[in-house]
Amino acid sequence: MANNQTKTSQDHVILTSEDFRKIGTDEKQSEVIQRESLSAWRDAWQRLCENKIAMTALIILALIIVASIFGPMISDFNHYTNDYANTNQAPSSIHWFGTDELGRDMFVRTWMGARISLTVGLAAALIDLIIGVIYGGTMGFFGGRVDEIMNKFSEILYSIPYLLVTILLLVVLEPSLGTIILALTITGWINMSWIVRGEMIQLKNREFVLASRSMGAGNARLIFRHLLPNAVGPIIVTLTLSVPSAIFSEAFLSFLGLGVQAPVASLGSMISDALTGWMYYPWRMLFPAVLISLIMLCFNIFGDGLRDALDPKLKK
Amino acid sequence: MVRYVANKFFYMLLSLLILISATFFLMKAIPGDPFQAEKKVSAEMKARLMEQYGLDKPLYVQYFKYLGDITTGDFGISMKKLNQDVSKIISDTFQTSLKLGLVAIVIAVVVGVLLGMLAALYHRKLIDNVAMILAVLGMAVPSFVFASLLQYYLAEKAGWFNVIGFDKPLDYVLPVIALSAQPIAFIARLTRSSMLEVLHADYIKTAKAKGLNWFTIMFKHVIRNGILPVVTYVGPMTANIITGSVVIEQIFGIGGIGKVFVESITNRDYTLIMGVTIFYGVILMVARFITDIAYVMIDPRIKLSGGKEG
Amino acid sequence: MEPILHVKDLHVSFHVKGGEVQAVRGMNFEIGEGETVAIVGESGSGKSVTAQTIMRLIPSPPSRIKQGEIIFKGENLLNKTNKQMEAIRGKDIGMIFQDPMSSLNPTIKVGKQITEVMIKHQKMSKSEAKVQGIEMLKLVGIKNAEARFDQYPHEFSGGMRQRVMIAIALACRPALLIADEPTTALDVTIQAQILDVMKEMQQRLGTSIILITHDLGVVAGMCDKVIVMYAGEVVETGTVMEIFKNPQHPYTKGLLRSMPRLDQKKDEPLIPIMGTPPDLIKPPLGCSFCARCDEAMKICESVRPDETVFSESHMARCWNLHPMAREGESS
Amino acid sequence: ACGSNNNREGGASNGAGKPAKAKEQVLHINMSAEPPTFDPGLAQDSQANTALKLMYEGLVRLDDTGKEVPAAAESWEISPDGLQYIFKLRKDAVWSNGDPVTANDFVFAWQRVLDPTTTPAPPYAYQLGYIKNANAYNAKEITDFSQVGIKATDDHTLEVTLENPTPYFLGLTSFYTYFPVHASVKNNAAWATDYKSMITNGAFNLTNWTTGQKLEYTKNDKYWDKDNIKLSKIESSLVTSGAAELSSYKSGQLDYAGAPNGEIPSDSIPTMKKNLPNEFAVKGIASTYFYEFNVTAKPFDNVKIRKAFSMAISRQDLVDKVTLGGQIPAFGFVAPGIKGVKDEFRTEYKDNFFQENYEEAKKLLAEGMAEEGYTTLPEVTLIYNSSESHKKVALAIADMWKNNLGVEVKTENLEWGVFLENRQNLNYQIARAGWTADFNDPMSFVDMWKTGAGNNDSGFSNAEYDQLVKDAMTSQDNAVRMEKMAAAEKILIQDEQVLMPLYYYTNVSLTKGNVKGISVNYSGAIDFSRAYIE
Amino acid sequence: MSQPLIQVNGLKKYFDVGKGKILKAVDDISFSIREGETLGMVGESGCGKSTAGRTILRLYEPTAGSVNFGGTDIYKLPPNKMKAMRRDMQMIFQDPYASLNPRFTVSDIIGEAFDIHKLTDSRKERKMKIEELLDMVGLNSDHATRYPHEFSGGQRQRIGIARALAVNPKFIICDEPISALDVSIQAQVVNLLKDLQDRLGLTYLFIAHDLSMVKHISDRVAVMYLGKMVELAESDELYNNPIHPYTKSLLSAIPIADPEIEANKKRIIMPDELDGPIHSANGSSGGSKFNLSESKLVEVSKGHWVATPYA
Ligand SMILES: Nc1ncnc2c1ncn2[C@@H]1O[C@H](COP(=O)(O)OP(=O)(O)OP(=O)(O)O)[C@@H](O)[C@H]1O
Ligand SMILES: Nc1ncnc2c1ncn2[C@@H]1O[C@H](COP(=O)(O)OP(=O)(O)OP(=O)(O)O)[C@@H](O)[C@H]1O
Ligand SMILES: [Mg+2]
Ligand SMILES: [Mg+2]
Repeated sequence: MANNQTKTSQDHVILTSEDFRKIGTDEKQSEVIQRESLSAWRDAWQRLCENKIAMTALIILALIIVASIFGPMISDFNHYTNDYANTNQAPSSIHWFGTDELGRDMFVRTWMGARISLTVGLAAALIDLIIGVIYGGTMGFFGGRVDEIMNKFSEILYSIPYLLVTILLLVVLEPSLGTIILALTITGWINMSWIVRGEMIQLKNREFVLASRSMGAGNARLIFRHLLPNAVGPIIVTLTLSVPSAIFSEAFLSFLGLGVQAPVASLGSMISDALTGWMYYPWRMLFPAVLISLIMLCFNIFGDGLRDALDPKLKK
Repeated sequence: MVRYVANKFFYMLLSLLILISATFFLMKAIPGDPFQAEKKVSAEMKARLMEQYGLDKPLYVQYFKYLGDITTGDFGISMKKLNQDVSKIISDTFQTSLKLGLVAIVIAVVVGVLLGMLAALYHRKLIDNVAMILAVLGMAVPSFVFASLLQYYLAEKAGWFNVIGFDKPLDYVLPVIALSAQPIAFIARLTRSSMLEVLHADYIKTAKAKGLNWFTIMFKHVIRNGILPVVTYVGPMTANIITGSVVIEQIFGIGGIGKVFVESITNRDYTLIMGVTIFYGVILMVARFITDIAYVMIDPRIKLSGGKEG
Repeated sequence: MEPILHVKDLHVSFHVKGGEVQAVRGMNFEIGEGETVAIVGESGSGKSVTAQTIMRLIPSPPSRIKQGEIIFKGENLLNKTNKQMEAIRGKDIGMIFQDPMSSLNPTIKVGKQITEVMIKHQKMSKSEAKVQGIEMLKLVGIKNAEARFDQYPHEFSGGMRQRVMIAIALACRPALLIADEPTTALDVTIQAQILDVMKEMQQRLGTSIILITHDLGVVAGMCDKVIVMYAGEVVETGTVMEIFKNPQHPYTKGLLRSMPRLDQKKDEPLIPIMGTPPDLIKPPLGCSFCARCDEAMKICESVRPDETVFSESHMARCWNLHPMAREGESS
Repeated sequence: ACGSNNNREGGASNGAGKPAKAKEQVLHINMSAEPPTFDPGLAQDSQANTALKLMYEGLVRLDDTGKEVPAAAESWEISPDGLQYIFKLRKDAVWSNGDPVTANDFVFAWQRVLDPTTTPAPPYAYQLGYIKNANAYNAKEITDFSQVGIKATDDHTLEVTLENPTPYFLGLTSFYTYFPVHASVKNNAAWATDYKSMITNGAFNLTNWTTGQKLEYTKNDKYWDKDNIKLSKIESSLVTSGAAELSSYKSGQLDYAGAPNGEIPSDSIPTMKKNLPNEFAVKGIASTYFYEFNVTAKPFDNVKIRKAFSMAISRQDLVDKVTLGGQIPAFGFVAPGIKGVKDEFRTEYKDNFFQENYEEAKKLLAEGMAEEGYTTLPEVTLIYNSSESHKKVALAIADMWKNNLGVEVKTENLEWGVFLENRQNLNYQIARAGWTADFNDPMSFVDMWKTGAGNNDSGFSNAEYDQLVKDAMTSQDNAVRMEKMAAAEKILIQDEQVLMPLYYYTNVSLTKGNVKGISVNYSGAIDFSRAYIE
Repeated sequence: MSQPLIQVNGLKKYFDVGKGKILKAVDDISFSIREGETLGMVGESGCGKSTAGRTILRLYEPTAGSVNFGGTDIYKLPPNKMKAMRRDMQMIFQDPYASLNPRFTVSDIIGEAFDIHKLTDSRKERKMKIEELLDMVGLNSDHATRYPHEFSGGQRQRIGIARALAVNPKFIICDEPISALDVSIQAQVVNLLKDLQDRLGLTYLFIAHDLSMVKHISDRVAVMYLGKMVELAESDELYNNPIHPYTKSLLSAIPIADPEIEANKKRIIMPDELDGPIHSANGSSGGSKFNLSESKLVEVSKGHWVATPYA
């Protein structure tokens, strides 16, 4: 060992014996925590915040929601009073978005429409959520025969052309916002239930669930404390994406004349009202169409951003 | 395989039965009947019509009679389009819908997949951004708005296309664009994300380590694996496009099955409603079935019985 | 003897949120013809990054090769175009990855995955390649190779898949094989078989092998030379004998100590290395092992240790090997 | 995404510059849907009317002044008591398969309509009800067809005996239910579902039919009057959307757009009127748009409240600002265009049954409420069937009620079938309705409000009214008939206000400048057969 | 020697894998573990080690057999008694990443047992006990409010151990607690486990495929192959005198970190097992020449049991 040599390539400062003093373990931190303390939620939130596009979408959505609540209030007009002296007016300082064929103020109507569309979207998504989580959770958690039968049932239901059932249902039932939401959710929840089921199946055999079970935890505890909180990411993502699809479906039903009752209007029904005359009165289509597209856009972008933020694969 | 098909077939029949029953009773629950009009038909006349069409019988009798009839392939005759065979109306109009639908699907898949692949390849570059902005816009604009815009600007104003009609190849252009815009957007996004996933898979690294060139990797190794989610989406989408183009059909004056369906409900044309419903259901199920088969063909790990192994 | 591969002062970083991960920080090593060299080291120490950098497979972005040279058969791979690299990959350098389950394309028949590389590099016809491919499968010990040739990866067990990977990597008889933890995912018995196959193939084809692993047992059975990596640096290199019988760096020593020997008494406790490796976003100024080292000295915290050379093949980087450290000991 | 102002003009003028092509003599029209049937005996809607007018020819034809002119019958005699008609059929008329058109073909067709065993039952059998014993035969009260007043005395003589003298009977024979049908169809129930198996006797043959897509009529070279038929072909698209129809008219794809088979969206009417003054036409037709009250339901069982509602709106505003199609405010029920004694009924008997007066309306409402003992008016819902134009009207009227009467009325749109069901079952308070004359006589309007009449959906029942209608029906003196019917209308509107008339419909249409010869009759029915392109 | 704490008799666990096929993951194994003893269990991946462990703890319902723990057959216990019984038997899991709920803090994870069994009366006591446990496994109380992802693998595995210890169990099944860890970290955990055993008198079933580690920690070692137990002996006896061909091949395959030994080692190859284990429905191995399903353990020398026909 005598002939070993240390290459001193660097001509660094002269070494002193002090440099070679042993340091005890107490001078070093032995157990370093590797990451900053962040709960999974805060972590996801932070990542979401870093996603500028998604945040922009979220902010725009928030603005739209606020505007749809307060927009109609700041105007001197309401959404149902006709004004025959001022039909089909172009946007002006009085009517910011112009007026429609009955002289109603488009600004107020557009925001009211957004309110209805958003209500439909959010309510439908919420109902999807509730039914989907209960149904899918049951399927996934209990597995076996229960799963087989319930899953088959949902598959059968899913193979029924949704448009058809919706239209028939809307004709049978008294037309109202509630009916429309009901019609939209009649098959809408299936997708959610499948997502939840998939998550449940994946999670229920994860070792932390087994660990809790080995601790003596009951089903309720497993489901509500362990499984659902961990499945919440995909659930929320599905939720954010089912909002725009419900809004779209409602618009589509409006086009077929099965939308909400006049004089209330959703964005979809305003657009289909404007469809015959938009070449002459472009503003009547422009504002609702832009708004509905914006809502779609934002929900989709935000949903994607959320998915990225919640995706454990992207975690380092 | 035989077992699988048999099993699948059984469930298809079951689904159909449920579909038929649900539609039948739902339809009968709707107020009104096929013989009402603004100018009312006299009571005796109506009674006579009801009798002639068997509508005076108790509901369950009608129901079982209907079931019996369709098992012999008899969908009955339309109650509003007098004396016309339901199956003929469906087959006539479906041909139109199918032509339009197939073109739209092919376009949607080809354009969507290419767009998605481009975006994945040029991840986070300009092409990616442009493709995704297009895709997101495609998803955000309601198809009837898009269709009206196309119709006005390209047909009425520019005069490049016919406003309505569906005879010449050129007549396909606008409806196909309007119909495929959303699927293109969805497929592009799906393709992109699944391609990105595949591009990061270990076996792509292996392929690169073999010295394969970009093209081979993309078209031999990536596409096949990346296309699966697209296939999943294309199945139901096919059915929806073929059957659900009501809006586009209305706007472009195309005599497809969607238009017939909406009309049949308005007219309370019971036999036609049922016929179209069953037809829709079958189309949807067949599309699913084809999707399943496509799955197996694309991914050898998937067995027809369902799950993935290995 | 002219080394077949010479890696000189390689630095590779990743740009991630929050900074630059300096994954490889000044790698130096060379491999002679027919040699088997092991790269061992803790998880995250930069073994895979090094291997993939040699193949130029490291995704960029986020990675960046900051400096260094990779001389393969006298040419610097870092100066090659993508096209030129394509001609080298698979033909001159083969690679096997850690996870046999995910390294084969699940939708392509095994046979095709083997012949593909031969068709590409050796301009074989399909039928020629098939004959060759079946030959390769037999060579790596797959029975019933003709039938197996037309099966999909999922119909193979893990061990068999890894054999297929070896067949692919060796299909064009490359001069260099890089095996990145080829057996980590496998059982001991299957691991032993795979290693046997690799040894055998090496003897037949005279391939040089870089074997990446963190299992010192594997190294002992397979390799001629060992490179010990820690936190993106080479802390010790030497022949197998030198490393196992005469380890110099505290990390190498710790690693050997923490493994139970079969002849070890049951009551005799293992000696673990406490703590965790440093964060490579802000690598320590001095010795990267300092924080976990029992023999750390003041200087270790601030100045990067130099190489101490013990023999032509044996080198270690540790301040304790510095003459002055031994002086301090004696004083 | 949307056009600016110059787009509008651009779009409009674009269409104006493209006239129809004269050389080819092909007319392009649109029908919002294909006729549910091409069987004259089973037909019952306006699409069929247009199609069948091209394909068939009845005993007489209405010219563009509405006068009956010889068609399949070359002449006719009417007995002095007005009960017997003898039609002489022309000898050169043939079916499209070459067979001559004979009196038996008419007998066959009419018997087929009246035969209670015909399947499906012809819903318009009542249109033949003026003929002696026709209704009885149809209702199975008699089974011997020879007792019905229809007889072919020889191949070219048709004798028809009526139940009552019916001055408008001659005109009725131009209606499709009276068209002849070739006897060979007896054995083929589906004969009218395929253009290849249709045997017709009109100016045009249906030569192509793509379901839901296109209809094509080609000039019938065997038609006896073919020299007066100038068009070689009529092509009809089948587009439901009014916007698309207008758009394709403007782009030159259609030569005619709008009523009665299509629609010009009301939003575009002002622009069309301005930009295409020579092509745009508004024609009043014998059709009334009204809201009917359910006189059995609260609060409209009180006539004062009904009157108040009717008086509290501005019909002029409605047509000027909302419907925009040049409609005529209606204060009566019988529409203009209907013949009276010498002139139009509506000129002889003015529709001044009430006046709009908001103050008066409020007063009446208060009185009505007092009579009924209401402190607040029960909630009122107006139902209408889903449609863009009905919605606009409903919202406008509801708004007027709110402003002029202080009453909040809920509007509810119902899908067509549901709407009819509700209305016909008296399950409503106020409902939208419309009525178009079946024949050119006020009877077509007053008849429907008889007690228990099929189309009387209001629950209205008035003995005096019924008697007046009965008297008018049996009278031979046209002046007396008119008198009675006018008196009945007065009860209906002025005294009882069973319905509140809104306006008389107009047909709004666009016709390319060089397309001539399209005739529209009093009820808005259109006849393209004599059209031509200059 | 003391009484067996746990006695496993004829334990079977079959999985219904659909299409009428049954997978015999654990097929009739019997053994007992004395109090304070460590029984090692080795075998290749998929041979049923984890399944056996989980079934013993009744995390899976057994297909057949009994597990006697301290005199009671736990498979016969009603749910409420079973819950109480769970306090005596615990498990440490293979994967330190998957076995901790990512949404729970460390104190939630460890404290869950307290909540389920209502072991603590106050928040303060709960906090104190958690800190005690953390200290026991070499973590400190600062760590209690943190989330699992903030820890390194070794630290996580210690959290897992603390969780298992929370209920004061007598018996712990360690299901490959170290195989996911870095070599340099493995020793930390093994030492901790041994230390705890000494201090708390724990009994272990130690599952692993790393034979050198198993030998190091175990008193006796059981070898499993395709759901069966093929050999069971004192660890030294097993390593020095393996009888069953599978055991032999397994032992010869262990890479030893000594180039001299490795250079001279001869691998013993299992007859026809080259293609790896193929599970078929009847539980017999795909290519094996011996009929597993009928083999029985026979005691060849004192405490050394080997499966027929090799016994
Ligand atoms: N794509 C990447 N982006 C960011 N950092 C990366 C990336 N790939 C590797 N790294 C970092 O580079 C360092 C070295 O990683 P490498 O994969 O070479 O480790 P390794 O020695 O192969 O470990 P193992 O034994 O776990 O495979 C690690 O700190 C890792 O976090
Ligand atoms: N829930 C389950 N359903 C069906 N099969 C299962 C289930 N759990 C395990 N198996 C199967 O049982 C067999 C034994 O699995 P087990 O996990 O016990 O093996 P192991 O010895 O622990 O393997 P490893 O060393 O890989 O952890 C395997 O073939 C596995 O696929
Ligand atoms: Mg690695
Ligand atoms: Mg296991």
